Amino acid sequence: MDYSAQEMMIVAAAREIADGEVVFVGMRLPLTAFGVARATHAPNAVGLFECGLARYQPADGVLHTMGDPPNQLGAAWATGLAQVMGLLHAGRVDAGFIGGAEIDRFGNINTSYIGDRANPRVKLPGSGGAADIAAMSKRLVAIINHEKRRLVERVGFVTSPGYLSGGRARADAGLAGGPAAVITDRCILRPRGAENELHLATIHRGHTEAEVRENTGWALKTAPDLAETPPPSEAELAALRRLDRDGFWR
Amino acid sequence: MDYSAQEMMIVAAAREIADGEVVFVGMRLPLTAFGVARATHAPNAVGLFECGLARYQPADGVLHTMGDPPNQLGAAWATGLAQVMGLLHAGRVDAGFIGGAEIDRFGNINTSYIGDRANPRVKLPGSGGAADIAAMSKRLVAIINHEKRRLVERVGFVTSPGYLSGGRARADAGLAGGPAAVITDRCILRPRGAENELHLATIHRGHTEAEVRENTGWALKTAPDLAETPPPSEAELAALRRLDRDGFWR
Amino acid sequence: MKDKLVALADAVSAHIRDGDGVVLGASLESNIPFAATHEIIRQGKKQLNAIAPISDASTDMLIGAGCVALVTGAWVGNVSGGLGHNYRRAAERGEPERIVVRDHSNFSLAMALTAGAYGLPYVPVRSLLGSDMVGSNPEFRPAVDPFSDPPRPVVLVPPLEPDVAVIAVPRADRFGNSHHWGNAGLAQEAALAAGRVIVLADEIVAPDVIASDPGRVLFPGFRVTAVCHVPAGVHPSPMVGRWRRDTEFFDDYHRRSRERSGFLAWLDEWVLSLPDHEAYRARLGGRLEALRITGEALAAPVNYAAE
Amino acid sequence: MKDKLVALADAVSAHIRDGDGVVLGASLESNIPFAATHEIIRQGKKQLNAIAPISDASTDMLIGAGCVALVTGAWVGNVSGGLGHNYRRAAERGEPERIVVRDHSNFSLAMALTAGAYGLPYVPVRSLLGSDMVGSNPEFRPAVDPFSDPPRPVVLVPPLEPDVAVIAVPRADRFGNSHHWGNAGLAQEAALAAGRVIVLADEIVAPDVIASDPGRVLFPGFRVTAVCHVPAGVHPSPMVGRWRRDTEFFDDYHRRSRERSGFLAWLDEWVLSLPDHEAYRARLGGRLEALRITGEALAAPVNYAAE
Repeated sequence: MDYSAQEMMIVAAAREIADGEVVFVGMRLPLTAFGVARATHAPNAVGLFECGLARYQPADGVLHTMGDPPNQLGAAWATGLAQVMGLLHAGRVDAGFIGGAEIDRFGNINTSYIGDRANPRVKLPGSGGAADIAAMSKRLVAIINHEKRRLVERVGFVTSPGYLSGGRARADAGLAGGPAAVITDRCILRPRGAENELHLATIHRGHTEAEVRENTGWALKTAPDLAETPPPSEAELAALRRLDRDGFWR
Repeated sequence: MDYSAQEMMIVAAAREIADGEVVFVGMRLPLTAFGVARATHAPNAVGLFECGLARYQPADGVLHTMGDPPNQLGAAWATGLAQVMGLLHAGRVDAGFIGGAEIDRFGNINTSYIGDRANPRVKLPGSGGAADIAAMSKRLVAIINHEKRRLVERVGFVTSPGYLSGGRARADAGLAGGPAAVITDRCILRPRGAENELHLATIHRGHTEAEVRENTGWALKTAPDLAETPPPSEAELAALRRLDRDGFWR
Repeated sequence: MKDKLVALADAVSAHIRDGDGVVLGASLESNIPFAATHEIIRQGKKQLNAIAPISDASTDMLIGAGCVALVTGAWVGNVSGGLGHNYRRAAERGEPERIVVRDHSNFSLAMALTAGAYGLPYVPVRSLLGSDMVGSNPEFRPAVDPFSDPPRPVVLVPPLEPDVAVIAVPRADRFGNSHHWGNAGLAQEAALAAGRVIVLADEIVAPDVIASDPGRVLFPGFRVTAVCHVPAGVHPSPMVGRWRRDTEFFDDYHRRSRERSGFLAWLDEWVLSLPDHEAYRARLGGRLEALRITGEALAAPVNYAAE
Repeated sequence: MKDKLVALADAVSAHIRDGDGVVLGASLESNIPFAATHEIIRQGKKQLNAIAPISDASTDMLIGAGCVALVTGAWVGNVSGGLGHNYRRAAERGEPERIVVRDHSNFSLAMALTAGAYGLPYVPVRSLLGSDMVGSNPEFRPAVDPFSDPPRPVVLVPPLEPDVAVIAVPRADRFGNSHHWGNAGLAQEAALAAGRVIVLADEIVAPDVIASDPGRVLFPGFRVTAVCHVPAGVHPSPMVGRWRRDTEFFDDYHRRSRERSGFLAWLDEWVLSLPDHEAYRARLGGRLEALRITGEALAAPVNYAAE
């Protein structure tokens, strides 16, 4: 079966959503993943949008932002940001997806400043809801393109906390949850052991451990049960392509 | 002109509402007063209801509670309690009306416990929104029947704060505002001087200073400019009776 | 989606447990789910924490029936009638049982439920300053606003997370999605803060009806545990567009509950001797029909079209 | 009631002052009042504090035009386009002016505006824990939850009370009463917290239309300072039931604003060379007409009758 790297990422992300779960789905890749999950193994999953929407079925029609009219039509709930993110803050959201410019070996994510904060080399857009989602979801799933400049030893600015300096640091900061998976275009990383350091967990077909390591900004450890990421099943790919009518992800 | 004691109270209460003000109007007597104020000198006053309503025109039809359907129909805003009382808490409400079982010489009001709190002689219904309104309105107007057991030296339980122990006690407790008037069926009391003690300010026609004093539970002081409460004008009474179609207040 | 439509008796039996903190209506005087109050009494639930800003006479009934150990509320009585006689008897002389009262104001209760809904560890409030409720409710904590200079006092209100919120709505689908209109009181906060939510729907409609207007959804269907179809389940309280208030019923309750014996006779007549709300409606007969709102005052149309 | 209908230029001139904290849309990506953004730029307002959870490219435009000294927000950029080039230039090299950024998350901004709306002295939040925003925004204050044992950390978020909130709505009457539907973002909190509220109405309707449905009123008319009738005032952002999103316009802005000179040309073409929004609509021409939502997906009827 032929599929793109992005299709692999979407299917991998979809598998992180269990049936009946309430999930912050954001836009684009995770939103499509939510649709795939609903159409395959998680028909009762619910999608949340920070702008103040909740949906059962993904919107019919292309979305450029979560506030686009197709996302409002037929929503399960149209309300305020505070109500939806309040559910998250109260610990009632199972999983959240976020992206980022940089992620480090403990899953901390930077979407704020590259370089000195007072005089940044790059001013990124900021948190949006990412910090809240990273802090308060029961499980965080990060989606990022696998480049050495993006997977770094230590982010210069923690916008969205992962395991902070590792070990119990996150719990000591007062937070439960934490990153459960980092899905890249080459592999999936997952935290392991008492240190909660991200390890190479599965590699997407067509990629190698050496290549992954080469494109990672720290000395990446490999999980003892390293495996291939199961490629998209026929059903998964069919569900995805029904959603991706224009072939955006192919 | 012939009018009842309650009609005098309603008209006196109406005069406490200035044009354009935003006022917690509660039910019954103050609600009718709001209607009179709107129909006479305060056509742009706005009425708030703790259940989550705001109105320009008073409801068309008899209300037994603020949540009755006539109060919802044509409202200016149907929302939650928090939104409406949030306006109050933010200092954006000009005046509020409340009643009570007991009020004392500093305008503190009890609607909670008569007698020992652990073993009360009378368990009253509690604050509802009264404590909030007393604490946070720019001006509080209390409405109470003038009986010695109701106008007491010191309430046994401060549900809704007036000037507390007098003087700067209210400011020291962190509160602005305070009682501006206590309207009874015999007279109007107002705070005076640095002590903020309630003084007899005006007496309704047909009542005497001696009688008022006799029915007050503390040594009531009289304002130097004591006057008669102006009786209801023809316009005020006409407005009231247009609202009071069934003659409930006559 | 999971079909959540069950009989009210089953919902109360399965989802309300002795000792639970229960919100029975949070809109103050309208939309009070009296049918659920009655069913709780019929099932003899015990030691409940009755949480409500006001809930008209519902809390008084529960107390008189011996279901309540704790009252967390701003006002308990009978709104058009006056004092709550059962509340008085319980608080003044422990009849039928001693109750503990946790005094709130409307706003402090609003913030407690907001804190529960949004997972805030507490909310600092000013409107309790100067009130003796700060002493009578041991959950409140006086503090100083750390941002203020000179220091200003505040009162910290901890979160309330009711075990169950019972919310009456004009219409719902079988999956828990519901519409609400008119004043909301604390219904949204209570439903979002609660562990379980029971919806009492005046009417069950197709999912399309609810989905046509997500802006009328006060709390999302996926937070709802059970949906019960109980027409006029709010009687004698009103529901805009559906039922006028039966003030005479409240007044009658007030008169008859003045003495304990009178209350017990009232309770037998209107609750214990009736198997369910259908029988209650039958007993009301033409009186209920007379309360039905038959007029039409439709909201201006709203278009959700995307194209 | 006071007639508050005025031209947008007059509302901006009278009610937005140099140095003000201004919310331009609070629904994140929909209902952003770009017409007001443009008018602020035309009038050369200076030193504004741009407050917004997201507001799509509006903040980036204001920064590029030199109107902004301070950004209080959770996200600044171009939602479908990517990074905000003007934001980057200002933050990275002070072009056209240095700006100060007060970092927020969406939830912390929600709580700051809620605190402003409800008069809370601060709100304790957990979702900032572990984030370096607690250091980068000096307004946040780490603290300990006094109810917790063992002690749990919290972050105290102080209130935001914007001087002005500009909120776009599908319809309003001339007196400031308005209807809103679709996701609300922080529009309610921002309007209730603000000192002045300017409503941009896509359509002006009779007061009866608004009064027919008080449940669609997000904030009451008596809190509104001015109402401006600006059809498509949200372009290029979408408004449910009215206007689709003009994503190509956002993309074009993104491309052309990559260099400062390109941005200035864009600004001249779409803002400075045009006297008002009517001229802007005329320049859009058929492109705007193509964005108009012509379908109908009406909300199920709702009855507010009382009898």
